Amino acid sequence: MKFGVVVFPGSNCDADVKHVIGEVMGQPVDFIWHQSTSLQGYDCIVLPGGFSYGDYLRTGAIARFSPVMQAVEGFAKRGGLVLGICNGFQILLEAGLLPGAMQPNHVLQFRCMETYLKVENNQTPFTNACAPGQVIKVPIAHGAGNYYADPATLAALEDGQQIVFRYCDRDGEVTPAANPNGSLGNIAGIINREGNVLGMMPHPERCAEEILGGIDGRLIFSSILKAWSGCGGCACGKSCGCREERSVKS
Amino acid sequence: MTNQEREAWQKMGLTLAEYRKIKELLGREPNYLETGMFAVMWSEHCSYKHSKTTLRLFPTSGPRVIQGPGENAGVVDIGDGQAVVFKIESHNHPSAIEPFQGAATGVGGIVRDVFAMGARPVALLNSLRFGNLKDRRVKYLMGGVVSGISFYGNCLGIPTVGGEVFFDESYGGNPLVNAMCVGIIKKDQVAKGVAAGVGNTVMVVGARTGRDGIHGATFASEELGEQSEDRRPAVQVGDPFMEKLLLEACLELIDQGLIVGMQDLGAAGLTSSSCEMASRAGTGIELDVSLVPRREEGMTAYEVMLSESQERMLLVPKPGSEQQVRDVLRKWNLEAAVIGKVTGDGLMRILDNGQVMAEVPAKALTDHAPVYHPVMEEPSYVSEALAFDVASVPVPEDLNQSLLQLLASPTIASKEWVYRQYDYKVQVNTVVVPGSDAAVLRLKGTSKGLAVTTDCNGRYCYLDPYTGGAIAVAEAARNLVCSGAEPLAVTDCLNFGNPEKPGIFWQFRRAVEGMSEACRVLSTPVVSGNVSFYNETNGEPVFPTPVVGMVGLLPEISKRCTMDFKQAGDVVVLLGETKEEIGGSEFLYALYGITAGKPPQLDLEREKAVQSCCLEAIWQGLIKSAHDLSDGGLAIALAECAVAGGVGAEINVETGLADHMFLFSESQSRIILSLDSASFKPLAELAARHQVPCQVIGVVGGERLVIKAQNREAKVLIDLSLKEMEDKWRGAIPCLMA
Amino acid sequence: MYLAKVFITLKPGVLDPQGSAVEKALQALDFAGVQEVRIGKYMEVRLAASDRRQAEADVQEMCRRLLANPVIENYRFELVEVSA
Amino acid sequence: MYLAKVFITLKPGVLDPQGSAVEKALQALDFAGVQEVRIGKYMEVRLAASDRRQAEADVQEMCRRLLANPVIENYRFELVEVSA
Ligand SMILES: Nc1ncnc2c1ncn2[C@@H]1O[C@H](COP(=O)(O)OP(=O)(O)O)[C@@H](O)[C@H]1O
Ligand SMILES: [Mg+2]
Repeated sequence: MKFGVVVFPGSNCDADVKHVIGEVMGQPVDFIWHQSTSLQGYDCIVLPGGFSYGDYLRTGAIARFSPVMQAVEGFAKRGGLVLGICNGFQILLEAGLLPGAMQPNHVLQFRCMETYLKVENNQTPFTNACAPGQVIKVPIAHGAGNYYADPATLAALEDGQQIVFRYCDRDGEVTPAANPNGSLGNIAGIINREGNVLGMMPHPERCAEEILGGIDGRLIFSSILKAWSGCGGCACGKSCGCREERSVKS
Repeated sequence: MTNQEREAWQKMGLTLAEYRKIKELLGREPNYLETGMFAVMWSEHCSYKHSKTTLRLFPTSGPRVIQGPGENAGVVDIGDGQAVVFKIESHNHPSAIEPFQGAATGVGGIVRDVFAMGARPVALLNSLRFGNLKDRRVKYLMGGVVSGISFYGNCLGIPTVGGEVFFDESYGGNPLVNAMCVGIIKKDQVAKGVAAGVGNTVMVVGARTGRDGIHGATFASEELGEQSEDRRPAVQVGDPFMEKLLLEACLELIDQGLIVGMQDLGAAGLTSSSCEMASRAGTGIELDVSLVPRREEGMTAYEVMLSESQERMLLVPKPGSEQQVRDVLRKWNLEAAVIGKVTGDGLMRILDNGQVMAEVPAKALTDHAPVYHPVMEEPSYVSEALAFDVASVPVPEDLNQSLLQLLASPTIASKEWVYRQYDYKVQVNTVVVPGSDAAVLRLKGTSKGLAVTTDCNGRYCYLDPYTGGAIAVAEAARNLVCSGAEPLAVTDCLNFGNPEKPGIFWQFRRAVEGMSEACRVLSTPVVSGNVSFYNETNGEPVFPTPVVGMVGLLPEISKRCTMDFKQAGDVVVLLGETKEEIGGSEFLYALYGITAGKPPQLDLEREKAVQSCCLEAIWQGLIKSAHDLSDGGLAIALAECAVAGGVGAEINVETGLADHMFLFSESQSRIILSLDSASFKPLAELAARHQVPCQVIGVVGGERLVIKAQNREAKVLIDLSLKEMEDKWRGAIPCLMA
Repeated sequence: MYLAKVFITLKPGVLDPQGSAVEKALQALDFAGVQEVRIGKYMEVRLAASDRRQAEADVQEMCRRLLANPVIENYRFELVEVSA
Repeated sequence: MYLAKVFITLKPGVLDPQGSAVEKALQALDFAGVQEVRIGKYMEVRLAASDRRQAEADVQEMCRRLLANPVIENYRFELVEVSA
């Protein structure tokens, strides 16, 4: 399975993601410069964390106009797997590949800390290695992770089981105290309706090695591998639990 | 001399003697621009004129030192073809005026120093000093400084992994903001700030030049009316995004081998970077200010040469590689402009559209700057403060209450409020995160690690600068040792008041003497540093604060150690001994508001022995946790080990000391260890070999910290639940900042 | 040459944590009369355009595409002609 | 009840990284006419005050003490009376 990690000006978790995919998961992985217009040959595209274009104006607002984003959109339309982490999630929102918007943390400060996530939907290509309702420990580091969507959008997300991760406490209780940024419904990660584009604020690449204090983040990457191999090279597919009606990669 | 000329050089901060010396060096009167260039280069900040002779006391060489002081940053060999590059720098005055931007640009400056050497920055630290947090302005300063560091460092993707925050009224109007950056480099790729190769071009890259930070208090002249003062912001605004692009581009240039020399533009902007590069190489530089990309219209040569606009670098590319340099910069959306060339005449020749505006020897600006030997005299407060009789302090009735009070004292309390605003995990190397004695980073692709810390107790330095300076070095080394690292080398940031006052210079000199001696004994040479004088508010100086930044090496990162108690049943051991040393302690300050008494003494040989013993024990795998004893003494250290580990301890010791002495004395050269009881015998043997006192003082376990002492009678001094202690310790700063 | 003064405001109903913080801070500073604070952005865009109509169309488009996020923000602008 | 519309802008000459980034982004989006973008804040403060004079004095004071950072920012405001 071949991964591509997009490098925007100001990305700063690009090398971290590449390290985990390449060195920890042992998969082929390339950097993809933001000026690229083709994603031919890749099976999964990761938009990494950082401060693309300084996150000036709004997080992700300028990056979404990078030439590569058109290619990412096309790639997603064809059913390719897209994972947006932190700034990558913010870019996906600005690009309209995921619904909603990100606001500054309600505490009005950057937050770097461990969080617990409840896996609300393990029937996705990004979480199929998790047990239903599993609680995983994944760190966050962001100044704007306060997810917002209007009530109709939120209802649709709920209905479609598109809310994949919520911040919770150690025991899996989704409480206001466990919410680090004011995010609506403690939302930490969502997936598109088609089930192939996931955005999450926490950083799975920061907890994929024992020496860094945890390996729960590996679950995200091993899910992707499982989804891919489970359907014979196709990123959709029944065995990975994503929706059947999804368009097949062309 | 006309009045107007006198006005110019005087307002620029030169003395009459200095002005005369300039005339002598040039053999003529300097013109306006030349005077400005001399004024900034001969300023304290750039010339170190009051500190130079004293700084020579530092030991600066060692078997691992590749580059000592004199370059943008120090370089130390860590084996396997790699080196670590580091430096610390102050941004105190800008932060006092505009805390957010002042601190942010402080981070920007030190990061540029490190990547100017060709190193990839892998860690940031910050050493901060503020006044009393109950003061509105102090709160505002701390909030601004921390968010400025967070804003800039997080955006760059360099983890901020450590530092310290210390509070005392003396820093009220003049906070200290010292930022340290650590980078990694291949040994054979070290870049230098040299303008070598006559005929080579000189390029400026990165941000455009604006009227930022041209010394606000300089002067008015014919060319600069009141209106232009208006247009001239003294506060620089940082652009971390630009810096991130510049960082990536510069490292790419070095990697491709396109560079002869490279230097950041910091204080005194283009003037200092160009003449320092020329001076180091023994060359000259001719540059035309009209070729420098501007952000604003109508800038004079003077303004371009003195602007302190951030995020700029000066490059001397290899001959013929200008286009490749441009291509790399274009890839990163950055501008690059050829502004001049290296000459063989040793002169700085500044042109404006071809017309010569200034022509002075580069070395006149650098090497020939004045050197002063200020008068020093022990200030009168010292003998009085040292004579303070600590026995006159009443023994607290409720020691539990005292411990809780100390845990809530901002200097001791958890700094989580600060570091949770810093991204300390980016780059996925942070193995020991902020909160322990030192942060530990892995070196990917090896089994090694680096440990980093900054330390200084300004109160000790105020009372006894020699001992305080030595303790700063010893404590930094001890912190590294407790994490399992061998201390390698030092970078220092010397924050003092006005050196022209004999009392201040005495503090400075004594502190450097003490630090030098400690560096010698502990084999940690000084490889870089920075001096910040004139830290005063209304004539009142800050505590003398010689901050020590230190880097250590873990040959096997798997043998790292942290401070938290690990397991019930482990024995708790104290290395070193507790003496009646409560003078200058946090106990006296936090509970009684007293800053007096003789601070703890330091026996460097003992210190070295304790550290060697501890490090050997860690490397032999005997130790489960290690924590050095500092502010607040034994009781605080035990509370920290327990809270961090989420497990209590029962301590039971025989002692001849008074209760509060035993608990809160800040005697140096002490470390608390926890270990499996089976490991005690080999540890004791090690300790005996090093002639270090080593005593089992208790057992890990339970959910309380209980400290019993047996002197004349057995009594319980401390009995507190972990929760009570943790709430105080964790809640103090958030509560004060709310 | 035109100067567009662009106002970006949060849509009604969207929480404004920064505004609330400033509101509380003002009240704590004894500005007891303060009832509500909402914080938005104010931008000044200088642009060349063949005529006012063109300038207006351009700014409209800029707001729509980049300057405002329609999920949470509204925008409006004023246009004045200025000397180059 | 009064509504103060407060404009906080960077002083002339103070670097505006955010404005420059937006400027470049607009140019890249083919708004070739864009010459300069400066970004500030726009705040709406609703406050009760005995009369207009008082309201004005209050807002002035708020700007000075909290809303603007006098080291790098300028402020101005407009005041309109609104129903409570
Ligand atoms: N206290 C000190 N100890 C050791 N070296 C110092 C000290 N202060 C300054 N230096 C060295 O002097 C040189 C000039 O320092 P500085 O002007 O702060 O550097 P820069 O111009 O890179 O900001 C540097 O190489 C620095 O490491
Ligand atoms: Mg430098």
